[in-house]
Amino acid sequence: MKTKFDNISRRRTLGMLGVGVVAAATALPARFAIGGKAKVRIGTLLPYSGTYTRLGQSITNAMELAFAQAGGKLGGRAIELIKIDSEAKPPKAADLTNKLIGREKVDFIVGPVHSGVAMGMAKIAREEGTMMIVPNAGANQVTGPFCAPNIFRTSFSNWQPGHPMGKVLLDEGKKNVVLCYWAYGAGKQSAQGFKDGFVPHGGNVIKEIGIPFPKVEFQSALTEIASIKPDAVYVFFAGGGAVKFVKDWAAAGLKGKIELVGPGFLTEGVTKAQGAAAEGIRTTLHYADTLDYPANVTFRAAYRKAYGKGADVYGVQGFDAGQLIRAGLEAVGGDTGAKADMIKAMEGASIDSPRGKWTMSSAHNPVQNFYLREVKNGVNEVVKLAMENLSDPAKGCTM
Amino acid sequence: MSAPILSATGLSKNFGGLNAVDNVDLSCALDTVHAIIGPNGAGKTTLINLLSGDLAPSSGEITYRDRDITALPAHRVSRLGIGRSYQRTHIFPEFTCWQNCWLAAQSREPSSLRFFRPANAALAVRQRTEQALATAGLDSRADTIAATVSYGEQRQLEIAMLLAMEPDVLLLDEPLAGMGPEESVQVVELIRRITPGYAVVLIEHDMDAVFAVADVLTVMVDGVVLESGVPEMVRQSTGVREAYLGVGAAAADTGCEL
Amino acid sequence: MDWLFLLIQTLNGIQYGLLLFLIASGLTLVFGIMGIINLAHGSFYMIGAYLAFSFTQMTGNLFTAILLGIPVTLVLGYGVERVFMIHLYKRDHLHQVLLTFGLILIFNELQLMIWGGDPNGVPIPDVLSGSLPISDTLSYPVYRIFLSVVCLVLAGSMALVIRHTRVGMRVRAGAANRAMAESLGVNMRSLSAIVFSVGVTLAGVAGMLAAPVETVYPGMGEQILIISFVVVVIGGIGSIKGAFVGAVAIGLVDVYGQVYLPEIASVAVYGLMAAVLLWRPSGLFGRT
Amino acid sequence: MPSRNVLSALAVLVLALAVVPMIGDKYWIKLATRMIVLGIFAMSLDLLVGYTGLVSFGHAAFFGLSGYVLHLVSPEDAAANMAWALPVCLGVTALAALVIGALSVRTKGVYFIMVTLAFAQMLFYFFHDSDLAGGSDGAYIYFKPILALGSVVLVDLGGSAVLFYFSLVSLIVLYAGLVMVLRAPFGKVIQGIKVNEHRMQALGFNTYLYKLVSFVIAGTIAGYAGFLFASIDGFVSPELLGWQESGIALVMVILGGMGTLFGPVIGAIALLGVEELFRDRALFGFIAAHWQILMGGFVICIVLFFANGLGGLLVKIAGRQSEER
Repeated sequence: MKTKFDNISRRRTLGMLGVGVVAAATALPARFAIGGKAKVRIGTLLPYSGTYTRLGQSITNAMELAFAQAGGKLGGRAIELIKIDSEAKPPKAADLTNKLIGREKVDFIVGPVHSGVAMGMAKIAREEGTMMIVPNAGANQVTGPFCAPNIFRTSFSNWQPGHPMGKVLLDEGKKNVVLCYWAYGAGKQSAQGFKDGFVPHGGNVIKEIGIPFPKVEFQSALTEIASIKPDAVYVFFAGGGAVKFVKDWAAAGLKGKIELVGPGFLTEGVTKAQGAAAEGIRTTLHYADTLDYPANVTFRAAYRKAYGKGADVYGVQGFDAGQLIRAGLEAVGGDTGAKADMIKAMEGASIDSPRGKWTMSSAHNPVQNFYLREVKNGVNEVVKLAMENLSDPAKGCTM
Repeated sequence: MSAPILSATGLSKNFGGLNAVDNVDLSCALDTVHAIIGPNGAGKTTLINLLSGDLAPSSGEITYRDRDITALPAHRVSRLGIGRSYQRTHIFPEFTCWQNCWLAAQSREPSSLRFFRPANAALAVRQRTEQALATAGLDSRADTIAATVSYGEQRQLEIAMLLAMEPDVLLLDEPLAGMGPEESVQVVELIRRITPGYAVVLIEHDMDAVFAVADVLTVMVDGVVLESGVPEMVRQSTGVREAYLGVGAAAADTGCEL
Repeated sequence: MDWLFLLIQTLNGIQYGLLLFLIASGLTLVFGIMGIINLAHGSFYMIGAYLAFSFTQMTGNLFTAILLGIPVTLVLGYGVERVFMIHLYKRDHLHQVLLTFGLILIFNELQLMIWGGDPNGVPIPDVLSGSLPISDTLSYPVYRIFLSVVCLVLAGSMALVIRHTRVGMRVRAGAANRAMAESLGVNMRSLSAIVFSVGVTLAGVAGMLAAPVETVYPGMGEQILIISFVVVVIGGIGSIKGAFVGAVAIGLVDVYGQVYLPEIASVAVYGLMAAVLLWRPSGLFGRT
Repeated sequence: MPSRNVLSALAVLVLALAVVPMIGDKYWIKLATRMIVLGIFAMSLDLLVGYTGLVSFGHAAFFGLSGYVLHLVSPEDAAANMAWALPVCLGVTALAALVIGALSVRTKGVYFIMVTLAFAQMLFYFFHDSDLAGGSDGAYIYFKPILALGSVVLVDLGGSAVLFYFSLVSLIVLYAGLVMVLRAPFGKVIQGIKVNEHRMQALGFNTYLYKLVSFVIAGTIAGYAGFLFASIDGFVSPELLGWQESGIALVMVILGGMGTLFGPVIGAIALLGVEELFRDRALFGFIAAHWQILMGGFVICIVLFFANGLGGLLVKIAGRQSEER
């Protein structure tokens, strides 16, 4: 016995779902990218939430500064910036990259910070052929086995920053070293970079202490280091981990007894949080606040004026990403269609960067100077040029 | 009295210092109702839990059809043919009475690890369910949600589920608990009707019911069997009077019906 | 690798275990005693750390910062209980997991909007900033010893309150059988509010006390969330003593794993939990 | 068994989805595929949470594991043939589900939640720390799997539309299969276990065995979803096995409606749809930058006001589930 209720409920259900279908259809945007004089669409996939938020903000700020310095036009075309929060979550990387390329129809994608996200992005960028500029993620693979004509990097490969520190220590006769690092992608690659510059020239790595990422309980490692008493300790930690390790190092009384060195991320942008514990720590990086290049002076002044705080290495990398895009577009008069010429121009570009002039390696990774720096009252001051025009070995890149 | 189908010898269970069941011997044959009475805390329910496998005994042995089942878990004991009901109603409230009984009936299938044929297609299970509900007088309530039927009917459902399992031994743990007088009579009648063909171990406080159906009577106090035998003999025993009416009551011989 | 090294590492393990107990103390109350799965525990820990950071900047002293922070976390805890948790006492664990999962998203974003993304540090108070030399190269920070003492005091007082006071008895009764406790005249509505806000405050205070030895950065809550549950579960639901033993056990396993079996260090803690639960399915001291 | 009305409503939903590849571009196709694949994943979790009463907080372990196995078996220069690659992925996942299940199912209630979380975290750190498959950076599947008999390629998952329809058909087949299993004797037993496990033991069911079989079935289906997910973008990372992913799956189950099987599929579609909406600057302006607050609020509203989820709502609107004898 069919009650009235049944008929109504069915009609209402079907009606409800019908409306759903129509709504879904109309919501599909039908924006078309008009070639030529329309705006250049640049999409950023950077962390605007979570642990790496500040890096995402620094890169974006500096890149917009570069565009502003170009008068807001690249190759004669105005710029539209589409920002998407990567949340530094690799599983979402491919989906969000699809959104930038498929839905927002961007000409360039800039990002990310996290290496796992970079792998996801690069996979889609290689398939779609969209121009991809990596302003930070240092995974060797991006300009190694997975290098591609349309993928450029303006930061570093994880192998590079730690490599010069090997020579620095050997020059000072410090032969017995302990390595202590977060045992994940970036940490292992940085340790390998250091070893490649240290062991072949007579350095001896007594022990490697791998700490699971992102654990920040260092007491047991510090105790081990204290008992081994090496000449120096090379560490790889960044962000919150770097702050804690340096403070724990001082609290354990090792400061002044055993030399603590590492790539610049140990003290870059975190000296305020580390306080006195950071004083005197020497690191090697492709940038230092006190570099006296004219480009650096004007950049830092412009950045402070625009954003009211000091620039950092992540800002420099974002600024150079902006300059690289500018170089490419200006070479082809803004015609993003002429991809081959644009790529050739970007490959040949010599970037006048706050970190000093640098050029692109064949694998599209910066060939750049690395400086020895030391923290003096909260500032990473340049001590000397540690290594000139260091290029990443780009193992596995067949480009 | 045919040979006992289920027997326990020297059965004990202690929780820390407390000897809930202390060296109890008990047996039950087919077509007999072995009633167990005793004050609260005498260890009756613990004893049933030992027989059904819900609790593992501290010592002693349980044999069923001459097979040692002492260490078997509850679900193995149940599959062998020892079904039990619970003092506190223990059913599937969200399911209909039919579905409650269906699960009991389906438990007799060789294995329910079958994924393709619809469960309802099993005719044997359907018949067992219908028959159990009919015997328990619940067929009119088949499609109502178990939680919504009366308390008495839930107790009947518990017995229907027991029957649907087609066991040889019925362990009834106070089936009349919380029942009004008329409902008790109805359930006692049900127990009397269904006992032929089963070995029944009945735990009950309702003396009228016990003496109405029991073939063998055992009195337990503080985990120990005080007296066991034919109901008439047990009724006269002095020990039992003292246990129930307090020390010295036997002497006064107030002649009150036990 | 002499015995001194082993002794110091054991001390490190115990100290890390005590810190874990401090961090998980709020959860021991809310999840252990009240049986509410509160995934937002990490967020309250983070909020406590950021409060310590802001108030220390304002007042220049960690202890005044903590005194200012406690009322804020009490109000926050009470508010969250009254608005959200009140609906969950009769719901099953799944709804508790999801509602508090939603709270994590909200608190993480609010933190970013209020404090921004930079990693911050909280200076160790001068009076406790020294360190005791143990060997020629290694010395032990006084603040970590102070933290360990605070943890021991906290553990003792929690056990005392829960075990031997009327309030404690009511809380345990409420957790064991909420309906029965209510029928016996225990006002579970206000008691739950009090216990939850105390639990939130404990998490906040843990954040404030740990801030000087940790880094205050976005998403720090998630780092300690899972390990806090591991502490409570290994110890056994409803047991303060269990959580204490669980925390110290994890501290030792973590340190020894790190030193002697580095490859499986990260897996060791979870292996311990799985092993404990399979050996005693309701934790070391949990009520079965 | 869902009533005719609910089935017709679902049919309309499937039609609505099937239209997407015809009108949407590659982005919408991939988003719709992700919805369907996560729908299969959430549906497999509902078999545990909604029908067996096992609240697993580590179900993503099987989802991610299958993706990683696909990476390990996929050659770098050619597409793996699903004819053998899929059975291998599902076999390894089923074995993992058997081992983890055999241990976890011994515990109950909150402890089961925590044990499953522990095992998932162990698998997460295994792939995160070891160099077996790219460690924390994740790894590629260079060529997406194909289904080929001999040299004849029947299905190439490389094509986004092909993968979409393959996933949609898989969803329908798996849904029908699960409905059948839930009507079969096995389905009756696990639903009984959810309501009153102790009573089921008294009735003679070895509840441990049935819970374990249910755990393995759910884990294997989650592995199938993981296989498809890895084929969408050809990229797997340890975070696929993380506890956040398991948490998202639980949100989908509750959002969609626990114990309805189709509910979690609606939950997956709704959750991804809502996230897409909240992130869209056109609709939410500056708040879009803080979309996580909206998402948090959304999840809380679902728990507080829609306790039996959208699926439950659909059942209420479209008429009660027919109580068959």
